[in-house]
Amino acid sequence: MSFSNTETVENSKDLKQIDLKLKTNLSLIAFASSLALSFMTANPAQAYPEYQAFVEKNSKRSINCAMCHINEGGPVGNSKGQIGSLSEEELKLLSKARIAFEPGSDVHSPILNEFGNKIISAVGKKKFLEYKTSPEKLAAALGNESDLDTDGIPDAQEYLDGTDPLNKFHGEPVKLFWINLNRCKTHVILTVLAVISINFGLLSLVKGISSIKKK
Amino acid sequence: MFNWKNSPRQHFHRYFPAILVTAICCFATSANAQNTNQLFTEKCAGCHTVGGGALVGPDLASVSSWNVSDLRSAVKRMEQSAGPLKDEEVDALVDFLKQQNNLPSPATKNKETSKTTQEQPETSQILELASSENGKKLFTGQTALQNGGLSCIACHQSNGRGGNMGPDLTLITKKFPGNALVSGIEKTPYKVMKSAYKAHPVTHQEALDIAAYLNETAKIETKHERTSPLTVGAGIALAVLGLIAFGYRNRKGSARANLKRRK
Amino acid sequence: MDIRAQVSMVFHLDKCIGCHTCSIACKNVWTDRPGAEYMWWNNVETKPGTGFPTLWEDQSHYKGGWELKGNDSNKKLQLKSQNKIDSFLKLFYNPNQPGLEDYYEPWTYNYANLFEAEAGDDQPTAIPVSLITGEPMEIEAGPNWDDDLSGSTLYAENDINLEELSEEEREQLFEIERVSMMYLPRICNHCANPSCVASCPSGALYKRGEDGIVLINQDVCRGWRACISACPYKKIYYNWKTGKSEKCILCYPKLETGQIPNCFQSCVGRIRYLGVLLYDADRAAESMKVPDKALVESQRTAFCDPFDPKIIEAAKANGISDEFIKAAQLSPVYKYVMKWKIALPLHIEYRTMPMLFYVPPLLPVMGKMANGIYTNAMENFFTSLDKSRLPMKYLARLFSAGNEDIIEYVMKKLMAVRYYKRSLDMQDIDLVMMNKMMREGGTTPAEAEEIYRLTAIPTIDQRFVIPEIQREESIESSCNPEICKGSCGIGITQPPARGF
Amino acid sequence: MTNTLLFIVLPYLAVFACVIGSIYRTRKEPMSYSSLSSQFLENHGLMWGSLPWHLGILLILLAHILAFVCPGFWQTLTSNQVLLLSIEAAGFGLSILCLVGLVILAIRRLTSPRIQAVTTPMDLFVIALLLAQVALGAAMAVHCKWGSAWCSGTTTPYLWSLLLFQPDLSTIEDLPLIAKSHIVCAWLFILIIPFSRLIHLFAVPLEYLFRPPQNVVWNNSRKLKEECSAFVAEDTRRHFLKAALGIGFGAFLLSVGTLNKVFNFFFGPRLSKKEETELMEVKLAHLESTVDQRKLELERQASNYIMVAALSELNQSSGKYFIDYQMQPAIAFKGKDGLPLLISAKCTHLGCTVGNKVDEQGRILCPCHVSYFNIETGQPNAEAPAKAPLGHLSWVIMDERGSILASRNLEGKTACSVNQQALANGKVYIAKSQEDKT
Amino acid sequence: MSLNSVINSTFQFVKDRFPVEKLNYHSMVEKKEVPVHKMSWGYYTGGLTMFFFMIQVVTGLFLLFYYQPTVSEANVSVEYINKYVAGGSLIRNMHAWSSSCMIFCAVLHLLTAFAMKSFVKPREITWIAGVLLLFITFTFGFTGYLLPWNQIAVNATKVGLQSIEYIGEYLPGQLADVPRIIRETFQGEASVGQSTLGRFYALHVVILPLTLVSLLGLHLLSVQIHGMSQGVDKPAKKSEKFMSIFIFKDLSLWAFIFLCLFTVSMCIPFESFLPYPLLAPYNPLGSTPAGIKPEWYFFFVYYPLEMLPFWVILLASMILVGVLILTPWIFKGASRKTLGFLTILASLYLVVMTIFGEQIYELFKH
Repeated sequence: MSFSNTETVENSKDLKQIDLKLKTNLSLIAFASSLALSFMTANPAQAYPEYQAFVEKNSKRSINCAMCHINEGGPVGNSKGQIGSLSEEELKLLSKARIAFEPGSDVHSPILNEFGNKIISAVGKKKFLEYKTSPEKLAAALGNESDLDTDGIPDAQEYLDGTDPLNKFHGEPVKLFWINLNRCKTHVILTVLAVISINFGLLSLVKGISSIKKK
Repeated sequence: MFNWKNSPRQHFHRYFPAILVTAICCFATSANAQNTNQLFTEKCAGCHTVGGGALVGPDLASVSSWNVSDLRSAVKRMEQSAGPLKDEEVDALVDFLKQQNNLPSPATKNKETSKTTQEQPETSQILELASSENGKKLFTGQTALQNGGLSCIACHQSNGRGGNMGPDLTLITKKFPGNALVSGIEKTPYKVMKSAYKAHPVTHQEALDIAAYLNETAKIETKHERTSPLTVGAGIALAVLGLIAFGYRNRKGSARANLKRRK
Repeated sequence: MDIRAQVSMVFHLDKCIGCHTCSIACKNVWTDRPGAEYMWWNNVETKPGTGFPTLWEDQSHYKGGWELKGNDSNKKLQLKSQNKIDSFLKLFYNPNQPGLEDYYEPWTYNYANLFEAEAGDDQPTAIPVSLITGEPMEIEAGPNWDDDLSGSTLYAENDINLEELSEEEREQLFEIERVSMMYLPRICNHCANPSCVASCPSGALYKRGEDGIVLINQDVCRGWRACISACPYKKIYYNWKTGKSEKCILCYPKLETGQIPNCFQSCVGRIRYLGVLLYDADRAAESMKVPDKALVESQRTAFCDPFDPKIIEAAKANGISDEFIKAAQLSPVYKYVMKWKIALPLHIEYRTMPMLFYVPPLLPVMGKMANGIYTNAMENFFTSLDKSRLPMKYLARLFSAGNEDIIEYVMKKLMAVRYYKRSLDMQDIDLVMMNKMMREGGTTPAEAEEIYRLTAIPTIDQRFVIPEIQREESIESSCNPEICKGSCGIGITQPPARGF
Repeated sequence: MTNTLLFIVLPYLAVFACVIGSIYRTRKEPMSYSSLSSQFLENHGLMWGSLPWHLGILLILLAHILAFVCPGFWQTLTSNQVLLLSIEAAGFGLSILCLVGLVILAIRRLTSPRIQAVTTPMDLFVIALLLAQVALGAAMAVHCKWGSAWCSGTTTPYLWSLLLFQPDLSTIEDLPLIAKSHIVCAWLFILIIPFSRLIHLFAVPLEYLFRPPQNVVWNNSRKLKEECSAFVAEDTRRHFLKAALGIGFGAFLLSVGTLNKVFNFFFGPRLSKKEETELMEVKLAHLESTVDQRKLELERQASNYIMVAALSELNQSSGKYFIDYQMQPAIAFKGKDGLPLLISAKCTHLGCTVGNKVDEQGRILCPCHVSYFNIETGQPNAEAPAKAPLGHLSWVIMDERGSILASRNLEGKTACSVNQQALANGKVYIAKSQEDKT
Repeated sequence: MSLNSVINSTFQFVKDRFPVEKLNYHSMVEKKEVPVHKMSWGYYTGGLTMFFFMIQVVTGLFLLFYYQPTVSEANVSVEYINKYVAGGSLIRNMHAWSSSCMIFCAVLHLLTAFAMKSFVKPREITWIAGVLLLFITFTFGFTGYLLPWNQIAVNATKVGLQSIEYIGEYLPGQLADVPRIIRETFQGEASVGQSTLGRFYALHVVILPLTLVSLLGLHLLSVQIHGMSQGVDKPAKKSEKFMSIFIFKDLSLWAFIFLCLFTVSMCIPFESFLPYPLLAPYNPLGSTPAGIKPEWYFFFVYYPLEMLPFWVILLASMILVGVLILTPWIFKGASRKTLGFLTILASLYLVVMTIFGEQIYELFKH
């Protein structure tokens, strides 16, 4: 496997111009994708780094494959959650998931996590492949109803924000703040009242003490 | 024909119009029916009887005239009260309810038979597992319920003692035999009880014990309390009034009225 | 030693003519309001008589004043009407509270009828209508219903002070055409140990520290009515319209500006004297813990000599101003009570240490002579005391808790003064006799002259020695007037009408 | 809807109105802040009315409050049969007493013209409401008897739910009409407190028990000296009272919200079967990975050769991580010569683990501070924070039988005994003896 | 200079700093007064730091109930606290947020104390104890960071420990090995693993708190003995009693801060600022994930470290530490104006590096 000189030159130019780290990632991703393409014929497993690239660019947060896959290293490999480690039965599930071209089918791919499965079953494999070129459409297709981690931010939004759609404690801080504030308003109000009341008490105490002192 | 007064949830009657049919003979007919009956007592008998009159829910004797799909959906709809039902279970219950149609039955006779055939095996079963002595203590509140629920006697009478917000439970086993009673006590699906025991559920053993106790009370002759608290209360009121009269016997009348004309 | 100043009073009963001018002067200014129609902060009673409210002196009935409890070593004063615990039960119903029927139902007349009545055979009349219900009513009693009815079998004979008189004495007293009587003007005594203050559950009643006036804070008063039964003189009245109690305020708004209280100023007979007394507050309650007959003497031990430098020092240390001390030195009250000892408190046996003193009347005493005329029987000047129309026992019940010696002392002194002045004017008593009489009367010519001057020909400045109080200024300097607005007798922060 | 209005909206409205209204009335209209006694106008009937009524209602209210404030204690009380019967009897007796008193009071108010002079429509409404309320209470004692027992399962939780701002009607919505009306009347009663003579409820003169008998107010220089400070002390006391109130209320609010949580925190969660299983699985996975780690360590302690990978698995573009004898990460590539290329993955800068993807220039990246290391030489790029090169590791290739086919030592000297073809089936190892030398 | 005079002068030094006649409740608490002037808010920063420390102690004790310091259990136990324990996530968030706040307040306290010249005689001991406390606080942050045992924790710790070893390169001869030995002592084994976790745990939970509390005792004691420093050039016209006016004002501020902390902890899980790959459990076989950087309070040293040669930073920090410790003597004669100017410079640097550090770094790289 070799790379043409032109590509290398271009890449190095880019590297200097754009954000270094991001670019590194991009180059890695580009590399990985070409790698994946090369595997296409031999191995039907696919990874879709376009999405990762999109999310990282959109959200300015770095993410890895674990957003949709079980293994943070992507689908390929022999570790847990990678294709290499699948049992006979799981492979069947995998193939079933792969042919889920239309939305609405029940997908239980053993290499995808809940969110990945959710995407495939909600969008369908066909659309998913189409969106590869414009990953932002995926968010629209996912809709606003689903919220797997119940943190109040819909999965689609979390996808755009580059936050973990499966972790209740991960999300855009500002959004989480308002959502949680709304959720815990009883407690917050109680505490606000308590603090107001305690402060009132303390200030009265100060006044009381200072009036003693005056005497 | 049907005691409307006792059925609080009128809207159920849209699904279950009343016809009295016997439930009992199925018992004898097949082993499968026996299982279904078991299922019925576990899942439904807390609120429903077949031909035994209306409890919290209406008498289900009438439903056999329904078509199967309606019945299925009706049974399915009860999941929210009875917990999830498997399809087989729904089928079995539908079959069970459908079968009632075949058997002719005047209501009175039906009740007779229910006492003799249905009650016996289950009653003995309860007695094996439970102690009516404990049941009595639980009922009267001498021992507190494990999860802190109210003791039965707060609202129910048995043997002439107890509150009267709920129905008298002295003869409850006649209406509510065996497991139905146990499940009724355990699940408490009745109107005031439902919410009161939501946070303080009755354990299975407690339900068994109480059922055993109620089973016994049905046999003992009812004793009535000699003095009602109301009489005592009225007495207390009178006594206090008397006390007031005594305490203030020397109170001031009008001074001018007391002016005496000296002679 | 806790020296306090008290604006106190002396009423010289010999001079009272029972004209009720004082009552009217008070009424017009203070109690001419809905709810207060029946109140008479100042009233004048005829003695013997039952008074207002009827039989107010009967404490077995009304339970006013203090009771002496406990053994010799640990004597305690306790309210007769309540103790701390049963006072709570009495919030709901007070068995000793006088009702409207013990006073009288206030009324007016339907005067409009005189003008608006249709023409008819009869003269139109103004029928009495109740001031409470507005309905026509029968008048059964009034504020001075027994006025001048001293011989009456209903009123005079029920006078509680006649209890100890023998049947003979009673008959003698009420002998037809020879009845004798006296007038007893009464206002709040502004006691030094007031039972009303002690009884108030809400703490609305208070005694002003600087001048001793007892007042009710209308904003704090919750209308529990404990004070009404606790006051043995029944000088606290319940306003049925506002649900609060009210009482004589000694016209403090006038006093504070150096003016004379209404009833004092309007007194026709000039019987009233007002001045400052210094007393030791620590002794106030203590001095009331002696047997009945020793009470008058005991009370005097609580009063202080305003000329004693030690007392002056202590008084100043206690915040009493120079003006007050000066007023105390000039005080006519001090002279009557302490110097001459001829003014006595009314019903001291209630142990509230009243600060209003009466000079007992000599006239009804003198009135009894064998043939109904005065003589100058020189041999035994004071025989008339034994044969007095108004028995000494009766006066002792009123003014010295039954101690006739005290009354006798006062009477002798008063008579001595009288004979002394007579001897000067008429020259019909020889000097030896006169001196002997002065000795027996416990006085000296100088003192007699002094007594005579203050009694008969005092100037207004001698009768009323009012210190500069300047209360507003002192309030302003010590407390926000806005806050202290409600802390006066009837000075209420709201109109006396009840919503809700 | 009706239920919500009557049992949620009305209570909050009532309590709010009661608190705000009462405070307003006490502060702004202290003059009217009593019950306006009518004993002066009518003395006789009052005794038979007022005394039984007040005695009865005070004790009954006390019992109600006890039942609501200490439900646990109350339940223990009522679970004793004798006590329960006594409570019931006493309760009924007292309600009769109240009724007698109220009826007499009502008659008195309706018949005496003098009292009518001080009667407002509100007074009549209060009497009517109280009559209804007491009558309902007495009726409950008859028709839903042993209310003192069943209240702890029905009305008490309802009241507590209101108190905690989580209104829960479920416990009372099925109660008989009598009981529900009794509750509604109670809320009405609270609602009208500040608007009627009932305000005198708050005027209980408890301070009478503690104050000295005489009450003297100073306003001369003594006041300035001493009692002025008493006024300040009063002011101070008010401040302290406010402080105590504020802090107490704050603490109460805090504890309402947190005590339960704190308790539950220490009590620990009660997991469902499913949650427990999930948790166990995660724990097991972590344990397994720890076990793997330990196994690796053990292997490095015990064996002389550690397998890295089959030679065929290695490639030039993406390295395979392994752990060397120092328990440090390393990466295995296939060199351009087709032989393995083992390089340390521990960045020489600050020890991050270097990435395993080879870029176009044959370099691998340390993500921490962006150092590119050439895999052939191990040298970092010029601008990199890392200055030292990554070390190469020695290796051997063995076949299945354990005979060494090829090896490279640390100096980079390669020894190869067989041809490339034969090597392809071999497996790459690192050797202990070689490592030890470093 | 004889030994005797050295002993004597030392004794005199201590005696001046801890005068026996002031060591009583009356002069330490009752008499103490706090000046009121425009810089008075500075007096509250120390109390606030202590408040956050108290929160740390309480929430830390709470967390101890569930946390297990083993490599296989640490991450799961933290997740268990977060997910299953009632209020667990709140407690953990509070612990995390208040740790940041504590460091912020401690630095603020240092700056205000510096600007107000609160370190001159006799307050040298107070100052030095305070500086030590600040270091301990940073150490707290560093040790606590490892305990959840996730990617960022372990990798950050690795980097941090490695930096210690790096110092060795600048030391001559035998000394060059010392930093490595120090690192290995902390690390306990070849790479960051179970032993490291155990050591850090012990440090974080027992050793550091005890040290901090004892130093804090010294700090507070000397603060109470000498009272609040004047703070401004002109002696303040007004002052208020420390007991209880100031204390209660402080308490009331605490209550307000508690409200903010509570609300923020309730609503924002502190992890949400990090990219989530960093929160995954530590994988010993994987590479260091991208986007890794230390906690914000180390930015002021981290970004310069990225940009400048290591020795510069090393030298600078050594100088800084030296200056901080010797401040009472170095700035003895400096006017408050100068100090204020220096403080503004320092805070400007801190703020800029913390907020814009990353951008500066990017600019610098190109």
